[in-house]
Amino acid sequence: MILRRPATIVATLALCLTAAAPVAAQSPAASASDAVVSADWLEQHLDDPSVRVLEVSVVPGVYDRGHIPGAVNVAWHTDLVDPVRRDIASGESIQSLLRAAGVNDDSTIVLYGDNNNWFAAWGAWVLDVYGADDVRLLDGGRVKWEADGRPLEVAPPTPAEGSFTAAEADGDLRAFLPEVLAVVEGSDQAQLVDIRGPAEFSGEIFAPEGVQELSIRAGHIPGAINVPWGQNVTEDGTFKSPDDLRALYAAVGIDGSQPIITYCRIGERASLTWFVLHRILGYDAQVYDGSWTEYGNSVGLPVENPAGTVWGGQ
Amino acid sequence: MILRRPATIVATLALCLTAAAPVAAQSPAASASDAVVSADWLEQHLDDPSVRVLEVSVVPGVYDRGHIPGAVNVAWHTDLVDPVRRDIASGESIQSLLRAAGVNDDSTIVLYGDNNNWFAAWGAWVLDVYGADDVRLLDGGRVKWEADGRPLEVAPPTPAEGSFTAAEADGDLRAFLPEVLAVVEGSDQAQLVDIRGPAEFSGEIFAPEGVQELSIRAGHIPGAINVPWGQNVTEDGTFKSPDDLRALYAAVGIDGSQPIITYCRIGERASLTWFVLHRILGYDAQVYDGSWTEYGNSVGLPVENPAGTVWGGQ
Amino acid sequence: MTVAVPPSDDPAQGGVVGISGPSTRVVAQRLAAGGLVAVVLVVVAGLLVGTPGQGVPAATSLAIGAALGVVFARGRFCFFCILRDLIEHRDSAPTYAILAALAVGGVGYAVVFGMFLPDPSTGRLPAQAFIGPVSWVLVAGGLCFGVGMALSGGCISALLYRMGEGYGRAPIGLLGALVGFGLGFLSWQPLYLATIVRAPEMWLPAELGYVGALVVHLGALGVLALLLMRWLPPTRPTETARPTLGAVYRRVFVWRWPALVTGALVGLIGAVAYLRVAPLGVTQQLGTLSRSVMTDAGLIGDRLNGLDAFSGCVAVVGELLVDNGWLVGAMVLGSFGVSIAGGRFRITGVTLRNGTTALLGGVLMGWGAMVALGCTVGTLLSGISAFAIAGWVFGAAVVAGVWLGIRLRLHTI
Amino acid sequence: MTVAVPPSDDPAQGGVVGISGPSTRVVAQRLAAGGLVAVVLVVVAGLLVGTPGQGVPAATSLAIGAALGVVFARGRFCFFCILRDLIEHRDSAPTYAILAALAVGGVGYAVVFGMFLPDPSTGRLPAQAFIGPVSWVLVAGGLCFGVGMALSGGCISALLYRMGEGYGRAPIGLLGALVGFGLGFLSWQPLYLATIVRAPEMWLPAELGYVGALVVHLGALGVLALLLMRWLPPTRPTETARPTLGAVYRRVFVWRWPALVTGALVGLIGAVAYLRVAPLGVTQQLGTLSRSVMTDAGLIGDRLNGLDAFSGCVAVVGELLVDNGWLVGAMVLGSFGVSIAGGRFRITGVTLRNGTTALLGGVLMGWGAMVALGCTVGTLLSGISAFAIAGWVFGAAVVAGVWLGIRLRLHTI
Repeated sequence: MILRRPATIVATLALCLTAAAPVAAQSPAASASDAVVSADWLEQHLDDPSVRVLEVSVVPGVYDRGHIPGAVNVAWHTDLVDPVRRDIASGESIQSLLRAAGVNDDSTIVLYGDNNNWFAAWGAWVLDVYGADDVRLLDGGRVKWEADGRPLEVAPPTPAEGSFTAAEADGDLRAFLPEVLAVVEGSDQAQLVDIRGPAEFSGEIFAPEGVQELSIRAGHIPGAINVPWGQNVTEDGTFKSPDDLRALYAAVGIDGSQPIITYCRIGERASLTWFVLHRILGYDAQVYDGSWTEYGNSVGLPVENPAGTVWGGQ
Repeated sequence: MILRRPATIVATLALCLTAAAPVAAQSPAASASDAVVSADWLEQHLDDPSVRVLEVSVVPGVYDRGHIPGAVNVAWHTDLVDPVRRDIASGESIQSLLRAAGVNDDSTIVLYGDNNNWFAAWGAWVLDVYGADDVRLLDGGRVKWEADGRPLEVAPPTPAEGSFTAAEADGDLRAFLPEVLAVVEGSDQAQLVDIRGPAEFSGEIFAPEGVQELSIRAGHIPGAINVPWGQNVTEDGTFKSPDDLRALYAAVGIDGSQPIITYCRIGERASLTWFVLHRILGYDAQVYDGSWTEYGNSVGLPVENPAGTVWGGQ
Repeated sequence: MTVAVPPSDDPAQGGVVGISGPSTRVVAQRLAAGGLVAVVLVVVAGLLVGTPGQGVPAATSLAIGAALGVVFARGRFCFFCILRDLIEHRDSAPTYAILAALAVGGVGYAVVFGMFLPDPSTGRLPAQAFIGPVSWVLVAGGLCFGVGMALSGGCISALLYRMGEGYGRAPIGLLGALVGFGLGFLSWQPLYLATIVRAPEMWLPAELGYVGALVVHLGALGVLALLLMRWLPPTRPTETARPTLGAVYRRVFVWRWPALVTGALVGLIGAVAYLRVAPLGVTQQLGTLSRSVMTDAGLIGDRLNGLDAFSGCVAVVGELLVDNGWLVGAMVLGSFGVSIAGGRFRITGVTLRNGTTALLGGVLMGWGAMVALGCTVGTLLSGISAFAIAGWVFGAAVVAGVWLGIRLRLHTI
Repeated sequence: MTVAVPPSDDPAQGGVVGISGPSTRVVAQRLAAGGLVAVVLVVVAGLLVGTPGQGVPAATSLAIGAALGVVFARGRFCFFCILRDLIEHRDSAPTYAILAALAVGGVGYAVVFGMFLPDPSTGRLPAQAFIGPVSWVLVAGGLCFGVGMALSGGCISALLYRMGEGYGRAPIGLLGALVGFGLGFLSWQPLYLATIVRAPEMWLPAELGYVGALVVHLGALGVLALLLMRWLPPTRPTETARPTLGAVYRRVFVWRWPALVTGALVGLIGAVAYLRVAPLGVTQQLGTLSRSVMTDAGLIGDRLNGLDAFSGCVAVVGELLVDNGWLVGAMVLGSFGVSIAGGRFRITGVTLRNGTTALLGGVLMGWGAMVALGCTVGTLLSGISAFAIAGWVFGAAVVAGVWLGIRLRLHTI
């Protein structure tokens, strides 16, 4: 086994640093090695029955034409969410989904997907909400795996039914609109992190080109700090080192001393930043999955719109 | 100028029909003649200083190239709404707007616009919310006026400053999300009227083609009754007779015996149906201006989606 | 520029190949003086915009009047002179200015009408356009106006622009017109009841639509243009020369502008005036003044039955100065400024004889313009441009009146 | 008529004193053929009025397009030809057509603006006028457009009217423009976010008022006119002759119209277009077509951020045929009709070499027109007439591009 990346050293270091940091993390601290697996590690554990791999890709069909051997396909828009009301899937559904994927309570779940793990991160968050113990992301996701020329397979696996039991949803990981409003109005203390691009944040555009989901108001939630999600990763799509990540957020005043709420447009990329802040850095963080499509469409809520763009139907 | 059209006869007839109608209106009763003016009536009152005409069109620029003589232009996306937060304009803004348009407290305000008076009806609702006494719609709007070959003028008028004073917003005319939710959950009694097309109502589509505003969930508010807005008007865009309107809504169980809440996608066409129910038929009705873009984007709310269409990013 | 140099019609100014002319210094002085007039006009316009009760319409009227004064003066757009050239000298070239003005004006009005009244077949008339009643009173007014033109040496608009060039008879003729208006008001009531009340306001687009009316309008003008070609003088050869600033100066300020250019500009100004303020006319202010004096003197009542219901270049009740006053005043000033700039301003004296004819002619014109609801500018130009049959009828009567006047040698008295 | 005969610029058509020409019968046939085209246009306009979804705006666009095609063709209002005459042949005469168009257009826009938006200092912009954002992207677009003009032998509007004259490279260049538009849409998003979103929409009247803006506008054009006088060729002598119908025919249908007349008409048509339908532009239909194809192919999204919020000659979403399509089509037909009537229609073939340059030039023009929100007609003519700084910036960049193209001899490839 050759580890090209000194993951364990980094992880150990990170752990030390975290322990040495003056902040007291409020939720259970997690080391990077707990949260992220390298492609090497995964390739070596493909046959490990305690490791279950799930693919959550945005683009339909990529799984079918080739996936990491043994990975089970998860459709984000039906399996992870309630398709009728806007909500994450129920605990019951998640339990059936994971059991069908052969997940037991003590399984290590490794998620990956296309597009920099956007929806894989969303999946990790949903699974965390329902109490899955050991949920990790494949560093670099599908893109890195393919770039490395690692093997794929086409036939879907047929895992034996698992025994996973979903817990009650953990409210500490999820923020709803009233909680966000309490922060905006100052009755609660938290830092809002907007992970959308600067043009959306400033209100210059309503949504990027080609994107359908939008609000009829431009701008961002008052007080939010803009850290586009892409800053979490390096050029090849793998996460930056915990040190770099810590420095990145410290530079904008986010050091884990206050609770954090991340949001984006519909909640998925916010999960990626949540993953970094909560799972890698061990900060107290929640995903506001209503995000801008809920907030910006809600009647009467305060908005910051520096660009002043006005909705005119286009 | 010779008017060949027997305007007074039509008006008298309309008045008689309304008076003879057998329903007892619960809110201050309004006859059609109070709420709607015919093109003939307006043409005869163009020089009447107590009548102020406002154009609220969706398409920018149509006013500039020709409008009803003396009409003042109102831009729906800046003058009637708060351009930053999603809300109707403040009472202060409406007061300045109307004063600049030469409106006094005792003025008769006639609104008209393109597209079947969609945004003119929205304007009528906003003005009613802020206590304007005598707000009417031009029957058939701009389209009918043009089809009749009636005169237009190009230069905008320069009315003397009016003395209109806006009242506090009238909550009886406007429904917010919590009130709608109370109805859905059965703690309040009201009839919800969804005025969108049947395909949107059933969840077959998220929004019509070419429309940018949408929710990431399809369907409608549980318990809502679908009466597309177009059923309120005849082929030439004028309102159906009060009797026909009363029969139309009675057929789906809406007879004014319960409060009514109307909604659409962003609130403007719902105002047209509100105008019919409240101003023409005299029923107790509110506009839920958050409408589907708020409701369908809100996290965790119950939705009815008969078609079962699932949001997949498109 | 490929625009060829038009020959001067005025040999005194250098004639066909006149390159020599006033010195550069003199020209600079003239231009400075003309520029001063322009500055005065701009300042007055600026003041008007901020004056309560005047505002943008008054300032726009001022600008339109000044433009009209310049074009009338530089193109010698004098209906009497043009008709005299045609009738007496058999030279139809200047007449093309009128035809061009009507053609361009018609196109302009069609463009504006289509905005104001999309469907002309509804029985409505477009707001304010000079579409007057057609009756024998209109014919009488036109004949009288034509004879008056011959007597006083120019129609009312010509007297206005020539006043700016120093023409001494002009103010006397205009004074006569004021008296004539008064007579018109006195005779209005019986004429109205006898005829005008039943006279139709005939408007081509009501029958033919805008496209049809425009086709008939341009067709009629085209036929006239063809008929008049036989009296066109030969074109004169032009100089071969490098274009210089001096040549530009002469073309703009000294030589008479080509008929087609003058006419097109008049038509355009008319369309813009209708679009922005009101149809072009020059008698409204005169009539208002006259009416006010008559009313104050108790000679006529507050209400002139029917008159206030017609659209036309008619007097306004209860005001002394109307937008039209700014237009008329600016016309005189515009003509004055451009005459000075071209070194053409020259005060001419008045004799008892030609002063008397000017006065009498003015009276005739005043009466005619009053009962016809406008003069050669209002009823003829603005009326025909608006596709009003009344405009053509009045125009024919005016031509007949001038022809009669010239045959009777009234213009040589 | 006192209008002097302008010399023909085309010796093949009879040259300076060309009286001899085609026989009366041939002329009659040509006029009949041209008349047929006019009849077709009138019939189509009539049908459009009654067609749901088209109506008067479509018919008006058709009429405006036909008029533009006639004027462009008869006045050779081709920006590249005009600039080549200036840069390569040191002949500034044709340039005066552009200056006249801008001067008349500016006056016309001031008249219309004053109606639409009485007070320009409120921070609002008049509806729909082409007042675009000023940024380096605009300069890049203009340069690219200018070079493309040199390569393909004419700007987009010139290709359109010359297509009506049978110019074989025109359709190829237009095809290239469609591709160029597509590339423009692909590059829009990064350019918008990088620069255009923060680029100011600078509008003179917002700072100076309408009068001030007009003074600056006409002053700038006047200075240009003075500077260009040194490259004016000597005027050529004209014939001395009785005006005949044949002479009228030649002036209207055969000889190139004088620059000032052509320019003034272009400016007028532009003002009328803005008053009645939308600012003049010829790229909206092309852009819409290109955008529709790209959207259907999934190459660009339904929404192009920012683009739909700007006023300019930009593509419309969700439609295939817009009013502008009738304008563009009628332009080709108008040019075709008038060419036939003048016996000037001539199909020219295409070689592999000049077809390739036409295509490449078209691509460059398409990209430039897309990112500049319009071409020489929309952004330059309509923009400058609307007192948009963007118009001047684009114009300067286009001139620089053409100059570069001519220096590199791209037009001779």
